[in-house]
Amino acid sequence: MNRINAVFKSKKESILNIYFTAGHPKLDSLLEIIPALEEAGTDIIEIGMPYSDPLADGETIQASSEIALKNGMELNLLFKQITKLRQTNKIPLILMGYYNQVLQYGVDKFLKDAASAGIDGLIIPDLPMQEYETQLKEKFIKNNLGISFLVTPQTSDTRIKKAAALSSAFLYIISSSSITGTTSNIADGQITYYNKVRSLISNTPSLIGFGIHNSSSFKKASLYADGAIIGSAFIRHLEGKKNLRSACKEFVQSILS
Amino acid sequence: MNRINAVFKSKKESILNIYFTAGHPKLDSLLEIIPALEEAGTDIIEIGMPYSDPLADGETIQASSEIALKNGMELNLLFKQITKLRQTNKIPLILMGYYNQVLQYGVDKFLKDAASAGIDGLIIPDLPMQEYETQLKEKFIKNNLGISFLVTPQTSDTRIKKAAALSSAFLYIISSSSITGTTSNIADGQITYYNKVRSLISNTPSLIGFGIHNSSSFKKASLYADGAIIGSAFIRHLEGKKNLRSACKEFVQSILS
Amino acid sequence: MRDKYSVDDNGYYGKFGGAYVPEMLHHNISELQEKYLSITHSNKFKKDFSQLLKDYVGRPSPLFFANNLSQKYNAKIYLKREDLNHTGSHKINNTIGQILLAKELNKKRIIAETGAGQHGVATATVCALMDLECIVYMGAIDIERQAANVSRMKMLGAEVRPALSGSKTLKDATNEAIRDWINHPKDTHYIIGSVVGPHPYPDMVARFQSVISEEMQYQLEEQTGRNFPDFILACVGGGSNAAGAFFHFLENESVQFYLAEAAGKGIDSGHSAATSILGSEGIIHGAKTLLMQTDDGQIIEPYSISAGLDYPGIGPLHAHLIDQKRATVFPVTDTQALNSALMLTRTEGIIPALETAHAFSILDVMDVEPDSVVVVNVSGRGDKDLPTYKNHFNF
Amino acid sequence: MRDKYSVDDNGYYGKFGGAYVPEMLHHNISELQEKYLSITHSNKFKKDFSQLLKDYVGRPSPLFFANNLSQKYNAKIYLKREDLNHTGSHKINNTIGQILLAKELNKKRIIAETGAGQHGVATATVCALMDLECIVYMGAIDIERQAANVSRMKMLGAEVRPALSGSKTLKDATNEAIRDWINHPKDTHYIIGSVVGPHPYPDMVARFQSVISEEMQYQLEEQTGRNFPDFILACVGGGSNAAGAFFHFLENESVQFYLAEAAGKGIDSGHSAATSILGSEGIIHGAKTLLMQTDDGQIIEPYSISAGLDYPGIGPLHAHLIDQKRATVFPVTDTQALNSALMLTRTEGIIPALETAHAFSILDVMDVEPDSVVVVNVSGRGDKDLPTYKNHFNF
Ligand SMILES: Cc1ncc(COP(=O)(O)O)c(C=O)c1O
Ligand SMILES: Cc1ncc(COP(=O)(O)O)c(C=O)c1O
Repeated sequence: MNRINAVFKSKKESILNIYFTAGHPKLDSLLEIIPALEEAGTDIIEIGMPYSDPLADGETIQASSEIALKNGMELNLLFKQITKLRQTNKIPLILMGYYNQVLQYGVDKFLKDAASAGIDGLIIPDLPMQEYETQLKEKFIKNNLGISFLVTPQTSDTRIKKAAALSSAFLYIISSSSITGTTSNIADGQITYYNKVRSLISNTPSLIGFGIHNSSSFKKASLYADGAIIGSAFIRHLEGKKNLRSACKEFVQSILS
Repeated sequence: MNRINAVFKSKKESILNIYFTAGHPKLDSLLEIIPALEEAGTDIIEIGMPYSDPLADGETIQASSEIALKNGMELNLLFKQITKLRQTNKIPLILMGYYNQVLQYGVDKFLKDAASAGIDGLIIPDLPMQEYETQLKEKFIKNNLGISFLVTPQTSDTRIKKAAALSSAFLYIISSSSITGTTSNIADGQITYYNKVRSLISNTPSLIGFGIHNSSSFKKASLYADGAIIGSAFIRHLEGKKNLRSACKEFVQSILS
Repeated sequence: MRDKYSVDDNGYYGKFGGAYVPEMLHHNISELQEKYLSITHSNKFKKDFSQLLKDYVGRPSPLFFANNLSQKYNAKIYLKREDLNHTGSHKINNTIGQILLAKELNKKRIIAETGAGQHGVATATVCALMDLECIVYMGAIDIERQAANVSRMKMLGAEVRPALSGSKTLKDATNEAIRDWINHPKDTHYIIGSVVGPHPYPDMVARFQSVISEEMQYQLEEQTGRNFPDFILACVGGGSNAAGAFFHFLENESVQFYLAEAAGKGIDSGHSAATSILGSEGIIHGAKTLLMQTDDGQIIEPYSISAGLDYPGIGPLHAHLIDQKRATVFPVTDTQALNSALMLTRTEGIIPALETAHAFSILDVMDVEPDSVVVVNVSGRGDKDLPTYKNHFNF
Repeated sequence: MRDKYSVDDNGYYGKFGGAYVPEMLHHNISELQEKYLSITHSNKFKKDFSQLLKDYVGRPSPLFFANNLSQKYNAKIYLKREDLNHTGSHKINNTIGQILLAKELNKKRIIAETGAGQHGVATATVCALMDLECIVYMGAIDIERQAANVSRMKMLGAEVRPALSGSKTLKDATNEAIRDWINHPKDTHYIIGSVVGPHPYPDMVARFQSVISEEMQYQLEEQTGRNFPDFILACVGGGSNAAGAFFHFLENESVQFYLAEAAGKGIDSGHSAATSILGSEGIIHGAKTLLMQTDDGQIIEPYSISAGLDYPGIGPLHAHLIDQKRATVFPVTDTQALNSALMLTRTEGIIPALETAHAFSILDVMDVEPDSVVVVNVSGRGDKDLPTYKNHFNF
């Protein structure tokens, strides 16, 4: 069983998924950040593959990607870092990136290398469900890789069902229609939306993401899904921190406390 | 008999007509310049009425007009200055200016005031011959004022004849087609032109103007007409001179010597 | 019966017009007087002219029903889109005509004056097209305030000579062009840019521009069912765009002509170009017309923020129309014109030239009925005036 | 039989195209996919579209037989004059279409990206006309080098937001526009300015631009007796002007398509936007196409002196045409383009946009017969590029 599925099996609520960008703030920061996050009680880690044109991402993630690329982050290196990390760490790891990165690397090679480095799942926001279903699904299964599709308040009911059915990792529920990095609070309209999603997807695991930035928003989101994903707020927290390990610990504690 | 006609009657060659702008370099310089020119041997004096837009004139006369207007020269004042001058001087005086000046002053009043101030003739480059003939000729005669029309190398034979016939003062032969102030030498083509004009106008008095600027060009021009007109070269000569009287004398001597 | 508003055989519109030129220009002017009608009426000329207007200039220019403006002013407002012509204004209609004429007259060298630079650009353009030397005179102040058009002229291969005398604007550029023509009596044609100057220029330019009203007739017929409007609004510098827009309606007295002239900082400010109000009969640039002058006949230096309207005279046709009360003149200040430019831009998505903007200010003061058909002649586009707009509105 | 070069039902041209968008855009994109054909095929739309193209844009744009160019290059050269359109380029054809569509979809807010500023101006213009809010994203570098168009957009009432990421040019402005759309999923329509982006944009924009080749057919028939040319030359940034010029000739293989892409400082200089030569298959802005990228799939920052061609991708239609050898691409350097701009200006009196100038450089290298009919698509006028021309040529 895939490590992600295992988490959702064993833990039924308030699953904390933290996102950060590989290669940021330093080229090999990942090697410090992941163990620290794991240790502090993070349930799943989403590693952003830095991209030149991250068009679903807000300023924080854009900036971290730019720095990561300047630092020299590349997929080959990323896979090496993860392989190394996997010698000691067991936390579920998800890669998040854009479809063009996968295509250029070569789909088959990418899935194989990711899996053998120890990756458990992928999030590719601009991969159409249809293309996944007809061309990639088999390959994901073969490599024991999960996938998460996104739904938004604009997604139709049928499409939510389809996204849930295809999401072998978990369904990624976007809090509101926006790019990453916003920090608005959960509004009434959203609750209706969350409830609707929940009613449509029966028992597909789900996490809420986009805009979750502190303990209260994490807890609120966790009321309507199995947990939530924090990205930009975490990256902002690392800014200027000398000791990444303690910063990670600090952050996770602040969320979970 | 008009003083201009008298000059041409009494003197058959090398008639020297000098032009300058009223009100330049000083508002009342005219009162010094005219006596000095007369004394030095000038035969006719052409007084430019400074105009804001002297479009047949070159830079020298434009600049002198601008200064004269800034000095405050106006037609009323000009007529007063001439009236005063006429108490002691007898040299033929011609006013040169643009038709709009005459029209605004009022044609009848202009001719009357000019004549009673002691003016002998007018040159109005943009007055059409036809308009003169049908509307103004009678009035000129009544006021005993002469007029000079211009001919150029482009003027047709019939038109040269007509200009000569209407020019009760003298025919103004423009040396080459140009605005005032050029200083080119007389070329072969021009000689043919001068000879042609002479043959067409029988014994109408004539002066050559435009580009005459020193003794040699004056003498050369005087071979093909009864004399010549000097304007820009004289104005340039006055430039910066403290003593206008001696400058005038000097200039006329240099031409006649 | 003679038309009341056409030029007569001597080049006069009523008491205005004529050809008051020094003898040095007589030959060229009378050559034009004698030949302009026979040349422009020849089949070859007509064919070349209308083909270039179509394929090169982009005519017909549209007659656009301006829905938003119509609602705002509660009338049926149509815009005659001369701004869409090649080079961006009505000026090219005339330069196409004159360059064909110049070729017919075998001239090798073209001179022009320009204010806003639109006529200069239009002249430089046809000279590039016909491979003729081109010299454009432009007031030193206009060279500064219409810099984009200076670049265009130079790129087109024209020489731009600054006029440094007087107010260093259009009047002075015209003086310099005339002086150049005097100095080049044989090989040069002077392409005047408006319905000013000695006969036959006012009539000739009006005829070349008359394509505007010619098109308007059938465009109005198509769009309103009647081939004439109730009102035509145009700005007037010398008056060529207005003349072109009025031409075919001159004798139809149901069409009212509204002219916008530049009131600069205000009629009584001493800084304006409101010729019809402040002017009197006189001669400027070879024509008897209305002009701003002192009691002594000195021409008064005009002022307008709009280089193309910054002229102390007006074409003799317009002097006659005003004298006969056939046309009504509205003085429009710099500020009013700027505001109208912004208004038109925001209302219809059309950035007009500053000159053109003056015409739109009339809409704020005129009386209309809901079914009045009003045509505003959009004489040019505002690209050249962007720096002025930007400064004024603080974009 | 299906056309070889049209989009298929899934939004692909051969292997290129599709809609690779994040879920946040799925609703808007699929709304467009479902409705664009039915809306644009409705009689009301067709009537409004063609009337605005005629009366507001000034269509048909002329097809001008360029006599001087024809002599110079020894062929029959015709110029399709999109530079004469309102706002000065072909871009307005598309924005008119999209704004009508946006109204039909009941959108209240319009966003756009722009490179040279022509598409931004065209969008701001139709928004002023339709009274809709307008936000234009523009690379910070482009804001500097196309300052005139920035003033125009602001005067038209649009907000111009600088894109500060990446190379601060068109690609980055497009990213920002997409992010804005993600953030405004309900009330906003994104008017893309070229045949790029997710399906249905490439096909939709190509259809709106296809009026260019539609007119060319009958204009060629009139002028040459045959309703198609031997060659069509166009510059390609995303490829909308080229798509419009090719559209009705796509399946007629006697017509050869020549594309000019920006080679910047030279193909091997590391400073170019020569996508077809330096690019490979990948995804950019939601479409699978050719783009310039690293082995790791990072998009390479392009360079061209011409802001409108400074883009690392190309529309999927063109990727397909190139892949199928239906179109030939010529790389044109900055210097070649600048020289062609001056050449055209001096030869025909037409100052082209820098983008357009690239297309004319093809004339210097292509093979023609004296009776070859060559149409060059004059996609825009050069007013916006005057400062560049002035600096380069030292006017
Ligand atoms: C756009 C535009 N409109 C109007 C004018 C004024 O000229 P006219 O009165 O001859 O139409 C100019 C002159 O430059 C102009 O550029
Ligand atoms: C005049 C002009 N031509 C061409 C282009 C390139 O766009 P496309 O390749 O979509 O025609 C632009 C873009 O700004 C432009 O302004």
